[in-house]
Amino acid sequence: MRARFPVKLAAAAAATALLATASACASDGGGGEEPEGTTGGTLRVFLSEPDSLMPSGANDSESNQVITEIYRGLTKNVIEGGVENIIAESIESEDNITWNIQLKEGFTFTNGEPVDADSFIRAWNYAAYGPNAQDGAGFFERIVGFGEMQADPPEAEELSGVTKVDDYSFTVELSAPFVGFPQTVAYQSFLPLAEACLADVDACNEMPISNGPYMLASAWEHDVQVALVKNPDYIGEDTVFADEIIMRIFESSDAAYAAFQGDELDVIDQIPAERLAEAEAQFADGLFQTANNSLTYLGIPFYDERFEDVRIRQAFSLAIDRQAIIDAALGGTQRAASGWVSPLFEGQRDAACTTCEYDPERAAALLEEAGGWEGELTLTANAGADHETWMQALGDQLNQNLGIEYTLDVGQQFAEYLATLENQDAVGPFRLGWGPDYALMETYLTHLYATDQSSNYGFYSNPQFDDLVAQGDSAPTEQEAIALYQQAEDILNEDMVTIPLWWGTQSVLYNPDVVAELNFNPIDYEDYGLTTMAAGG
Amino acid sequence: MTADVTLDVEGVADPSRTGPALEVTDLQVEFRTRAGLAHAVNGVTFHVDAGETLAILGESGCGKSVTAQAVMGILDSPPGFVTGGQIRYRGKDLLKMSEQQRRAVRANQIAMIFQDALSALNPVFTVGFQLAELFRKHRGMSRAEGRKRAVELLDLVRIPAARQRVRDFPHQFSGGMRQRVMIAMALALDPEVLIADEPTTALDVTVQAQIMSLLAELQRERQMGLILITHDMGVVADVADRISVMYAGRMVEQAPVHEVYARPSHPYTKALLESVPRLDQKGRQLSVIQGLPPTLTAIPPGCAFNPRCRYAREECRQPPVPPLYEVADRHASACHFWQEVRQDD
Amino acid sequence: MGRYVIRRLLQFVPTVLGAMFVLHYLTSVAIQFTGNPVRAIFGDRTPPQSVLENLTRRLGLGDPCLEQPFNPCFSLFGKRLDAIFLHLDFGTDFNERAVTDIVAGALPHTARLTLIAILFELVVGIIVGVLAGLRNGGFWDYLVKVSTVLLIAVPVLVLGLLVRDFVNVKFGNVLRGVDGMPELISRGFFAPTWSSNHPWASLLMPGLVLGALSLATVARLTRASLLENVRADYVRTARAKGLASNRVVGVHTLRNSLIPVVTFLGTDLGALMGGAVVTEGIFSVPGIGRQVFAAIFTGETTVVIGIVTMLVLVYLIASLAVDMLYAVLDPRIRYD
Amino acid sequence: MTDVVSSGAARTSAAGTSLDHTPPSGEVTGGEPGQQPEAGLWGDARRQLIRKPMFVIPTIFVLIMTSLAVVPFLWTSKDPLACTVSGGLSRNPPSAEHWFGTSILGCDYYAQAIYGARNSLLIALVGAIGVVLIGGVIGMLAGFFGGWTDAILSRVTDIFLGLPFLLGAIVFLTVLKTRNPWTIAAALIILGWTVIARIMRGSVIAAKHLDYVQAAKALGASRSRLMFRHILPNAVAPVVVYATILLGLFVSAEATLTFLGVGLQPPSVSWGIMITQHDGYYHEDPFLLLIPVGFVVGTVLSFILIGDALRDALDPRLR
Repeated sequence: MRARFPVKLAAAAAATALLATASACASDGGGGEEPEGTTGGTLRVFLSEPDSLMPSGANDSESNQVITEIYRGLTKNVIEGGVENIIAESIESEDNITWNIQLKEGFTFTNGEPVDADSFIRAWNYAAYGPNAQDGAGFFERIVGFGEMQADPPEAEELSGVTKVDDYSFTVELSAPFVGFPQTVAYQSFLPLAEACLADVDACNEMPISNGPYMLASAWEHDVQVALVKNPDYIGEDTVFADEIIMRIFESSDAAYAAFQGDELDVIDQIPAERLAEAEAQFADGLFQTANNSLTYLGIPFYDERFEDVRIRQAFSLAIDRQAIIDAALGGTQRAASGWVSPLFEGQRDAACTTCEYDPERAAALLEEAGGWEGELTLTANAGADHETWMQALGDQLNQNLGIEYTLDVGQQFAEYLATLENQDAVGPFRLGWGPDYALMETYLTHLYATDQSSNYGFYSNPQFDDLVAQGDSAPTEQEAIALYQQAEDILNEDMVTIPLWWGTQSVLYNPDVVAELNFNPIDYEDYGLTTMAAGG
Repeated sequence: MTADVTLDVEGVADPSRTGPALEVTDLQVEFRTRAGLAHAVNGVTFHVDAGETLAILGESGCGKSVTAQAVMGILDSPPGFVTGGQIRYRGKDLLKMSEQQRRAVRANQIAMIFQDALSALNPVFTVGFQLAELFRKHRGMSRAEGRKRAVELLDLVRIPAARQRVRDFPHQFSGGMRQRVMIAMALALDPEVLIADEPTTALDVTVQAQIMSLLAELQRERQMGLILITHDMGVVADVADRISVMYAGRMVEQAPVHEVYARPSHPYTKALLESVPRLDQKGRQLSVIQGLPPTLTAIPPGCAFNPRCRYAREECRQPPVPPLYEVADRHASACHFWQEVRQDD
Repeated sequence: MGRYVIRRLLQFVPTVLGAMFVLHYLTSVAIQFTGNPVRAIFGDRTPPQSVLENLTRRLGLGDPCLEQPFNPCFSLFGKRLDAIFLHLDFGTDFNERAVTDIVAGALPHTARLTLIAILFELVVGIIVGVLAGLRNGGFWDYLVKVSTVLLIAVPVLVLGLLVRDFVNVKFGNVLRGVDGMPELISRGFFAPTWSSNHPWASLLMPGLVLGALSLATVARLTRASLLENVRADYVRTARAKGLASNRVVGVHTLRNSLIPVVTFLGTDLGALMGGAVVTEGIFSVPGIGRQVFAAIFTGETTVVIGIVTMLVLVYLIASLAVDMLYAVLDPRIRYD
Repeated sequence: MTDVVSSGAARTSAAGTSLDHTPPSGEVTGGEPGQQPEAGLWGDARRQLIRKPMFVIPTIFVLIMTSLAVVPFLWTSKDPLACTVSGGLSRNPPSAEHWFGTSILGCDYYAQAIYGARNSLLIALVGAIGVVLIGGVIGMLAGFFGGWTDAILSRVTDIFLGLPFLLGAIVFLTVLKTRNPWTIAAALIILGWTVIARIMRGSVIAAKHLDYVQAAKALGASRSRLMFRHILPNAVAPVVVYATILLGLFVSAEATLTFLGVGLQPPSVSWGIMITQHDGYYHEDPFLLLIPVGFVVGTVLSFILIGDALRDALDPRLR
């Protein structure tokens, strides 16, 4: 299934305790603690069919899992949150508008081409150019000149905001200040591309000309597997462990789970919710659980006047027993949400939402204060992603606690569903999810709630919120920015802008005979290259 | 007839081919069906000698074909079961033999010709295959030898261009030719007794005569005992030596053929004869037999024919069933009032 | 015969075009009512308008008729026919992978799976059917009758899950724990899901599951037609010829009884290939079923039209082949 | 040369061999042939059927299932949709309170199974009726008129016969916005009518050549009279048999389509939804899967057995 909301979002530890035990930081090599486990060996992991192996050609988590291993960009997301420089020597800005990027020398593509300023500029121009219709084009919208490339016919073929200084440095000019630029460029759309790759994009998609620590052993076997081997020419300091990573492609996590049980996989990062309890019992010594960064929420159509009163929205939120739904219908795979930002992000606060605790009495009281609810309520979710069951449980609770009769509309496929939301045709609360693009809490705010933003499906608008986010974007330091973002989140709470339901958790099964330690970061999910191998495995 | 007569020489020379070849005594067959127990054959007794033709005459459903199948041992079982009597071939009771022994008798000693050659021949195999199969399975011949014998057999029954026609399928033959194939198949292993179950019923009148004369000729040459099962009085007159008339699973009259025509001694036989149009009695109205033959699950007590019989009296409606009275030399009738029947004309 | 085949082949033309149009129309109506399916590629993030439009056009869904409810989109259909028949261009999926490549990659798996299923249903189905037919009304007959009906009655998804989780995983794990067990068995025949290391062996179980439903039908057909033929006159003739009973059944009865079975197989071939969706899903076989299935939901019309049309063609060719085979099995039938 | 059997009903020689050793059980040939040939057939079939356990038991089962569908409130006083996940009511094992336990959403599973019968059977019934009507009419027209009508209708039949059933139904259902028993039945009808059309066409063509139909035609019977009085009654038996089996297959199809995400949707109640919502839990709580599967299997099994028994009873060759 392509292009669904990435359920397999990043994972790291929800609590610091988990973080400490469950992840090994391999990046800082020599100094400090040696990572447990050894290098070498073959790792067989679960994958769904990726959309594309062209970095800007896909934005699904499956593609990202492969691309993360075979490409390296300016920066890379790390376990602790935030990013570290890989090919970038430095990324600096005085004003958060003009960013100067200095590259390390010596990196090459698998065909021998150097990874230089041109390789980034050509990749970015290719990705941003409207007629190329790249899935990841939208990520360049902050860069000056993006708009001209989208006109029909296009007025420019290159991003005017990107300027080459010399072979190993270039500057980027943004259209508005943004403190999170270094985090943003860790995203796959910003990866460099070889000239030969753009000369034959189709071939490069099947057998990528990449620059990362791994490369494809043979061309992508669609629906079967992507086989990776170590790239002998990779000079980066980030150590990778397994000699070979076989990413076996399965149609469903259910089938993959069977394969794991039958020793055909060493790691499976998606366990069907229904099988989780069984898996926990059966594979206790090979189970890794952590929070991940997905947020599932119930959107509120602000254009529907029945929801005008904030007390109605709060009543709905209070009437939902999140934990009971998670336990019953979601196999305990989620964690009740109490805010709009994932717990793995710096600046997240556990009690950001003051009306997310289950409190049926208060819910009923608030509803009554607000004048009650009349008529039927329609709860909407997209089809084909198993949302029906928990939506039904949620409806049952609204019915029980608020006396509201509900119907479900769970028949629309995702495209149609999004069109419904974009056209303001939703007739009641709707399910949506969100996953972060880069390691800054802002990734949860602007797109979803700022006025006229593309993913603001509730059509919420509050100038105060917009202003606080903008202030944060231009703050001189990340810390100062986060303080402002937190104030923005408080506005969301006051307005009860959406009903946060739950944050994802990640359960990963691995074969302890093969794997010593798994490695996750909040954005790129399981980083299999950084997974250490059990001795003799 | 071709000169190549290896097939029949041994048969003719066989000195054992005298006396009764097949004797059936008190044969009883019943069908166990959902509708109840049907007594299809109730104590039938007859015999046939080598070189002799016995005609078994009766309406559809009187048990003639069942008798034939019982003799061959090819009754569909269930629902059909032989419940009593003996079937002796050359003195050996077939009913006491194992299935394997009986299989060896079939086609080798006793063969059968079926009424509808179209359905009796397997539609999906060539006639050559179906003929050769006999030689391959009973004589252990090779396919090529079998094929050669098949051609000879087709020649024997006077099918033109036999060499080509062995490769044809049954549906490619005309009705008469098909029946010739059927006869060839029955004669293949030179049996001593041949049972022909309504061999000409499905054929055109002109063809019927050809087939009957072919059959008669082959029978004479090979000194076979022929049991001709038919409902057709016309056929019988020409070829049969003796006649047995069957009604509701029993023999009601047995006699040499001329006797039957001259002095029928059972009302049923008499009625049958009267229903045949005769040139010498042109203009006379044909009589029909009133009523229907009895349902075999519910045969009337006493004489089974009594409901349709113009001679019937109280005695006929009571058990026991009338025995076969010896009415003349080699002539028997199962009617209490046979004398009356014989006199009445 | 030749003329008959040509006539039948000519009849394929309206049928294939008709099927293509039905698919074209259904998928067009789907887009007309549910909006541009390309939008879903971008997930929650709304893409720049130009990117969406360009991609939509490139994927062949830019025709304005796709925004007018119930418009049959004849011009688009014409373009599609033109591309397919004159340029052999079947279009691409949303990842711009050519449909021909998708089919080339997926069809061999489905073809193997179908072959295994057909062999299984033929061999076992006929044996079981004959057994039941000969023991008409007896214990075996009832056993076969009830078990085949049970196979039909149990939804394939339940059967598939049970076989996978209990036979392939649980029992397979036992085998995998045995020293010296050949990999072909432990990781081939009993592979938990399809494995590229054993592309044939690991299709065995999925093939059995897929064939189970039709196995039941084959067995029932064989039994019924054997019962019908066992009473046939020519079978009695065969017995009168003194043939052994296994020859009577095996040669004289069975050949005729297979005719309806062969007819069924023709229709079944298409059904198996198209019906493999569930089985392929459960055992993760990368066949065409799952390609079409995914494409239907994502609105990849070219994939749907391309692959389903191919399945229709397979069905038509199979039924023609069956009719020819029919003539071989039953010489009474002549086509001209 | 005359047939000695000159009185009574003439039996055709084609049937001779079988009639010869099968005692006639009740005369079926009397009266005016073609007027009501099936009255004897059906009457006979009924007498035969009520004595067969393989018919009687499944029929009773189907009747019970039908009563669940029609008057579910007689079977349970619980509301199948009164569910709550709070308070540990999810996935409770069977108990005195909840005979079949509770679903993952804490619904009474017994009530769900009872009320689920309605949607499952409704889909099967509407589907089967639709298939018989559409397939029957098209097959009848094609067979009766022949020529161009036949050529065109046969091509149309081919188109839909060639479309794989499951995939076709999925395509159709994704086009439809609403998913309810009627639309699902519609999908089954659109993909399912072809087989009935073929059966009907075949039977009509066969019946058209029967002697008594030819006779009726020669006597100047009108087209509609020929069709409805003479041909249809002869063609109806195989259709009835197949339709009965279809009823079963459609119950199963509902479950499969729902499983694939194009069938009914919660909060509707159906066996298919019960299976779909619980199929992953069968290792932990097998009853959650086995109960709805049991209902489906029992119903499908019953319809198929009834169909088999009907075929045996209605096919004179198998008597």
